[in-house]
Amino acid sequence: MDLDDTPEQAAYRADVRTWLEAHSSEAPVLQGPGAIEDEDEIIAARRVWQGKLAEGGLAGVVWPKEYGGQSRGPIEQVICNQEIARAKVPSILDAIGVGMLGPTIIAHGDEDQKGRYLGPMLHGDEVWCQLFSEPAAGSDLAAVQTRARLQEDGSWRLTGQKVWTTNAQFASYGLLLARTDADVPKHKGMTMFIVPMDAPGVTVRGLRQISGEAEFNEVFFDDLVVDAGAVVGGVGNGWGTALTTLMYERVTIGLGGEGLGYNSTRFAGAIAQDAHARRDPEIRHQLGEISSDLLAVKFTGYRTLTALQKGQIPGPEAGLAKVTIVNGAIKAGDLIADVQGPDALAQDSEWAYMISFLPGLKSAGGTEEILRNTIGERVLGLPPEPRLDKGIPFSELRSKEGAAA
Amino acid sequence: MDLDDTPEQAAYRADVRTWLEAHSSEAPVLQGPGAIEDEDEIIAARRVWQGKLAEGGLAGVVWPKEYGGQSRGPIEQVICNQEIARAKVPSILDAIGVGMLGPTIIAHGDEDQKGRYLGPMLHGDEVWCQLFSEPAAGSDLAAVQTRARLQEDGSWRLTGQKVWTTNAQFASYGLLLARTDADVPKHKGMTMFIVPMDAPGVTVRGLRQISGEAEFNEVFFDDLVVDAGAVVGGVGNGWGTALTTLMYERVTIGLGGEGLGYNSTRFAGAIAQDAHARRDPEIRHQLGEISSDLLAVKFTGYRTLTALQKGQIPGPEAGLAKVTIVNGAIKAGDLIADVQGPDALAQDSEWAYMISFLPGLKSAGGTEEILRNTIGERVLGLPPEPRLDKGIPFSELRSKEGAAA
Amino acid sequence: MNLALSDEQVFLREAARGALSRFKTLEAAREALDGNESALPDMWPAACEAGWPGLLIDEAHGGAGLDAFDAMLVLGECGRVLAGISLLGHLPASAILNDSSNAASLLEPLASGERRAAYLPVSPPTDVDERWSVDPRHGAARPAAPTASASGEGASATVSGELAFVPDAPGADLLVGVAILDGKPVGVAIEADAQGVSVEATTRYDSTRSLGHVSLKDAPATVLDASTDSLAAAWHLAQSLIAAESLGSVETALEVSVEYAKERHTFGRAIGSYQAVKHSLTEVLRQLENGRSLLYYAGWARHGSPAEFPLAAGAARSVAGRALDHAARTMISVHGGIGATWEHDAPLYFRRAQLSRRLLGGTAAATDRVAGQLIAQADAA
Amino acid sequence: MNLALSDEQVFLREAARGALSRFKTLEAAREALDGNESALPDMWPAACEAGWPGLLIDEAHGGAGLDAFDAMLVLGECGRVLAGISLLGHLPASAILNDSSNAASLLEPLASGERRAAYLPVSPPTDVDERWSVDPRHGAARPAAPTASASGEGASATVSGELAFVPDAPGADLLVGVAILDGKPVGVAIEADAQGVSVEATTRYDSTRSLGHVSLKDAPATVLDASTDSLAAAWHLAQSLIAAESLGSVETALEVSVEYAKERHTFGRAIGSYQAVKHSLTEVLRQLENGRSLLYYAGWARHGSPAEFPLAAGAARSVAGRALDHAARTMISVHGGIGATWEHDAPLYFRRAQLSRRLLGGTAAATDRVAGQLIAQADAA
Repeated sequence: MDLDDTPEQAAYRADVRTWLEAHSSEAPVLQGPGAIEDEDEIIAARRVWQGKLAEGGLAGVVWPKEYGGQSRGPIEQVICNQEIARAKVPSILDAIGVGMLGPTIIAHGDEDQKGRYLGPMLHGDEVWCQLFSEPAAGSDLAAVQTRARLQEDGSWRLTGQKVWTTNAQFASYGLLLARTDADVPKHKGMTMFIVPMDAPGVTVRGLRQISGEAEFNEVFFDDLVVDAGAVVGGVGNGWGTALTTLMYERVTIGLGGEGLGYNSTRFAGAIAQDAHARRDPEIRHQLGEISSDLLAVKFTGYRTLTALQKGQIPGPEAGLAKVTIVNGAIKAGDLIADVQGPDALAQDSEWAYMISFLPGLKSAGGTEEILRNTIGERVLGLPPEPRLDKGIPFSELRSKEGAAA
Repeated sequence: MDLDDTPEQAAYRADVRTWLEAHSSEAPVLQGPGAIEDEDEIIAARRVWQGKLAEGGLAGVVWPKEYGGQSRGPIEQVICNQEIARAKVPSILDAIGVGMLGPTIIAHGDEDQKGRYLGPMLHGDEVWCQLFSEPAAGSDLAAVQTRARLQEDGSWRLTGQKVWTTNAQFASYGLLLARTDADVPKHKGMTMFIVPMDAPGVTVRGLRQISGEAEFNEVFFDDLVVDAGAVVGGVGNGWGTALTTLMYERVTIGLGGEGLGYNSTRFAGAIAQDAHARRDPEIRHQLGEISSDLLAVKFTGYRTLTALQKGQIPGPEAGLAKVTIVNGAIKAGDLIADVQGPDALAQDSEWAYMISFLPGLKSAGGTEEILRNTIGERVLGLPPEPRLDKGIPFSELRSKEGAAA
Repeated sequence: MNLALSDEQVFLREAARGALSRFKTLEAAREALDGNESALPDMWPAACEAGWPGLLIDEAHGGAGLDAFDAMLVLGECGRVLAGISLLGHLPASAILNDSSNAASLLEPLASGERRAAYLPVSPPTDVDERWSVDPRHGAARPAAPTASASGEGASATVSGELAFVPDAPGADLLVGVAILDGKPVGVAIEADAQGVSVEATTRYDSTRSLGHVSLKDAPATVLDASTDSLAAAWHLAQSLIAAESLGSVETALEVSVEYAKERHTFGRAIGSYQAVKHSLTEVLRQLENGRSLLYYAGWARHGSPAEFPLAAGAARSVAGRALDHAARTMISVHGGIGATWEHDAPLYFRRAQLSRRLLGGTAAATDRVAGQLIAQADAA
Repeated sequence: MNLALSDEQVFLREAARGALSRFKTLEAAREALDGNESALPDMWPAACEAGWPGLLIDEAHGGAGLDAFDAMLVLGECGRVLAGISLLGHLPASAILNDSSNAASLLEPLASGERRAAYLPVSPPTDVDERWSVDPRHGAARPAAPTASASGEGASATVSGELAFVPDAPGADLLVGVAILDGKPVGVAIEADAQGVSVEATTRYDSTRSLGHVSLKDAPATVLDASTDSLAAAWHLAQSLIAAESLGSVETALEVSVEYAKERHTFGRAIGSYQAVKHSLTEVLRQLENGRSLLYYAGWARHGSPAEFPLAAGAARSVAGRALDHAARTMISVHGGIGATWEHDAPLYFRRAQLSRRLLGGTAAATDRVAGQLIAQADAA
């Protein structure tokens, strides 16, 4: 048991650091003096920078070499992330594509798809977005209603609405879960598609959150036509393909606790600034509890990494880390604002932004309740809730719900 | 809105106080110097004292006059309780009989039953116990398995087990909920019986709790025979009869928050004794939260009383008071023991006793979860859980569960 | 004993609900957050029409001569719809003046609403802090109350001090609070347009709440003869009022959440049928009911048992503040992702909760006072 | 980076589980609560056979030369079955001696278990309390550490002071802790049978936990040359060990509760299918996993990053203590009424939780230390 690099890892770290030292002057400046301010320019600059990282081998570290990656392990991925953070340069723009959607295409896509899409994705030339959640299918992802209908010429016609879509406003492609057969039970009638985001019939609208900023988008599909080659993983296999994406999402969360900036060092720093509060037993008690929990998540991340390195796949319990992080950060926000008073809620306060952002994050990607169900059932082996929707064709289900409402 | 007595109430209070001043010397001494120690002697003395209270009109205040009561309202009942507490004399021994079971017999019993049982109950000559809960029917009371079988001669033969029975060890009678028909859905096949506790076939066994004391009993029925006159409220109507008892239980809880001794004055007194803790912001924060909640329950009791006085029946939301009291007292116990240290956990500590008692109280009379379900559904109008046992004959249900387990 | 609303109180509450329903307060709150503060309606005329400014002023001075509980009913209705009406500042100020025998001339225009007052919140001593203190502009330590110097003739003095985040101070005509004169607390009334007075208007997170940083530099003041108990009671009254207002917001949050939980389906069931949602909403109800009971306590205690008023008001605020925090977060989470979006009402209640818990000493100081009062009671027993 | 058990560690844990399974610890705990304390098995011989007394003692002195994490694995197994074994007292004492260059003669009999030591817990200073302090016998204020006076020759001194609720003190041969000599903390080793030493055996609520009130009146002591850091680390080691022990108890509480939740039916469904039960058990798992991660942190930090050891051990204890409180109450409530009866195992875990949270400074002091360490880190940054 130790936290230090093996000689091989140390060598890899040195390589990454050397590359970053040589190239960090080429990275776009996003904060402080000389920072780019225009949103479009930021995106453009980050695309270019991702391309450079990819050329240097610092993007897609765990991707197979044949698709432009390094065929390395998750620890090297983390080492790479750590060094990028240490060098104070931006990380890759399309973390969702490279971290979750690319691996899904590698696992389920056909050779044409891999050849066409993976390279531009890795280099930031084409950014991707994940089109799974819908207004009526948030926690219950298998309830998607976006409809894909097979046309006589073998193409598909897509109509529906997606929500909580990050990066949709500048994405070139999206991975979209649609219902292709409403007459079978809901998990069985879905198919995964690759959709172009700039085609007619696709409308992206920013979805403003509590803070007022549009951290997510709604995406509307109105008779978008895609050809048969857009299907990933086979017609009717959408649920299985989606599960792969979700597994990679958990890996990302499991390793990314610290990345969100919700850590004990930052929160304790805010309390330490107040001479009165830092000696108040009540404040210290809360700070101590919150910090202990967040520190735990950091080391849970290392445990996850150890498991990944050994080829084990993280189970749904990795999601518990998200519960700890989000609830810990919520408590920290309340604590810090209690100490600082209403000024912590000022428009330009980092704490006001965090306090506004967290309630949405708590619900994003399935509510805490659904997560606890899943873990209770899959990890602890507890019996499932009675499911009223099991084995019932999707089309009947919708009308049943309507009647019950 | 006020908290003071009306002139009529003040006159009643004066009457009660006068009676108590005249008779308090006859009350048994249960605490301090000269206290009776033998458990049997305590019970005997309290029976006699209950008889005197009944003669003085201080027991069964809300019972109709024709059954020995005073035909007065709930506020007078509370005034009477307050004066008894003020006089530092014991209250009635059989609060369960007089408070819950007697009113059930008054509501559902026939004239023979009322004539035979109510008088001795009120005077403490015959103490009663409530025989509803079973090992496999705690939260789900309608799942009782104690079986009453009709004999050819019209008598009933009872077999089964009850638990969490207070006072069973010295009770003369019990009100027992039994299954008389297992071939109908579970709420429909039950009947309420009056059973003699000293008859052959009845075994009472103390059920030791966390503290080691037997605060409750298990009662076993082994071919106990009762005649047709033992049925209260009609065969097959047991569930409806039981609901009446539960309603009176809620009334008792709604008015009795302070009676359990879990109040802010007591807990604050314990903290006030520690010169260090009483100035510690963390301790004060917790004390303040707990106390605010417990104070609220006190005034919720007055609101309930106002409603009762106006002829309104308290709904299940009165049970929320129990949730507040039990959880508040649990937190208070933890807080006080944190302040006092391990000595608070010594064998003879009042706090150790409270800490041991509360987990059982939390589950007694249906878990908090069931209570929250009931309130969510009946008060807020939220939809019920899917019920897998609805409309299914009780006998089939049992085998289904066995198969699922 | 009678802990129920009188017919008059039911009428007062219904009338308030009716009067407030004429304003689109939630839409205006959202617009104001987007920078259009002129969207916020001026509700003071409606308050005047309803007679609310004079609620706590004796009939002899043109008021309604009602008591704290009636004021709480009105504040509860304001809280239901997040009405930005200036009663939280005006009413405690009017109470101090009404308790003063030398403020008669000030009362009548306040009772009619012709002039508006704002209360300068000064917290009375506790068992662990013997000072009268004010909310800090920055940080957690509480500064001492403003100080007064007698300026010669009669009841006049000059007052100096800083008060941060004073509710409803911007635009008020009269500022009424507490200052320390020769080491003793006295009530002071200060014309807002007098020399040495400045009010810096500000908002924080909740656009419906008008706040002001009040700076007093040798500001001329009338020294009121209200008793020290009356000055302390104004603080506790303000605690009761913000408690009542918070519980009104909880009511709406619960109602809206329950409706959604009945209609919204997931995994083939209404989400309200799931224990996690059901129990969370039941918890909101539990806290709401506890808070309501304590409003009765505070309403009764102010005159029925003044020694208990600090305890009752502190407990009401403690429970109500926590109830609103929980209810606002529950409102968001029951609604799933959509509850955290700009166009939804849930974030408005969340913003209200976030700011309220940090005003007027904060929920935390109220909770601490409950402990302090009970410890003092234990010492006396 | 590798945060996983080595093969040797897996073997150590399995061997411990096997060795402890030979005792009926839960039955004995219940009997002892009923007054029959002789029912408690003497598990020390089994510990000696397994080599646990020497876990943290160098091989040169007859020990196993292992590290804190290995000791935590053994303590975790003890916690699973509530084994009343005296390692919580013995191991931190052995660690101080092992860090001293003038205690060689004392180490060998401790390593073999021929003699047993008990750690006299003295808490090192924090950012808000510069004293070394001990757990109070009564009340919340922490008394200062014992004091030592040099008694002339070499490394000997006399020590005076009171230490309350010292784990495993009764029957120990050697007491090892910290005393203040000329204003500075020094390690001291005191023979338990020496003049001026008295140990009053006591239990509180949890019959499996042997406690003693240690009174020192000019007791002759050897002054150890262990560094101040080593003396502080013994306290943090004790925190880590009780954390590990607590998490072992959480494991059992969770396993037993999950089994019951699968089997027990109500309203026609296994109770584990209800969200209230399922989410409560998932919460136990969440806290358990967090605690486990922090054991790795503490285990690594003791020698891998000593400056972080106070933080890591405090955090582990804070999370583990809360986890056990929650798990023990959940174990009772998932079992319904039967979980609160004498014959059930749940109350035994509940008793363990109740006492553990108040020993060795309590969970609260560990939590406070986490805050203090982080504040100090922030100051240094």
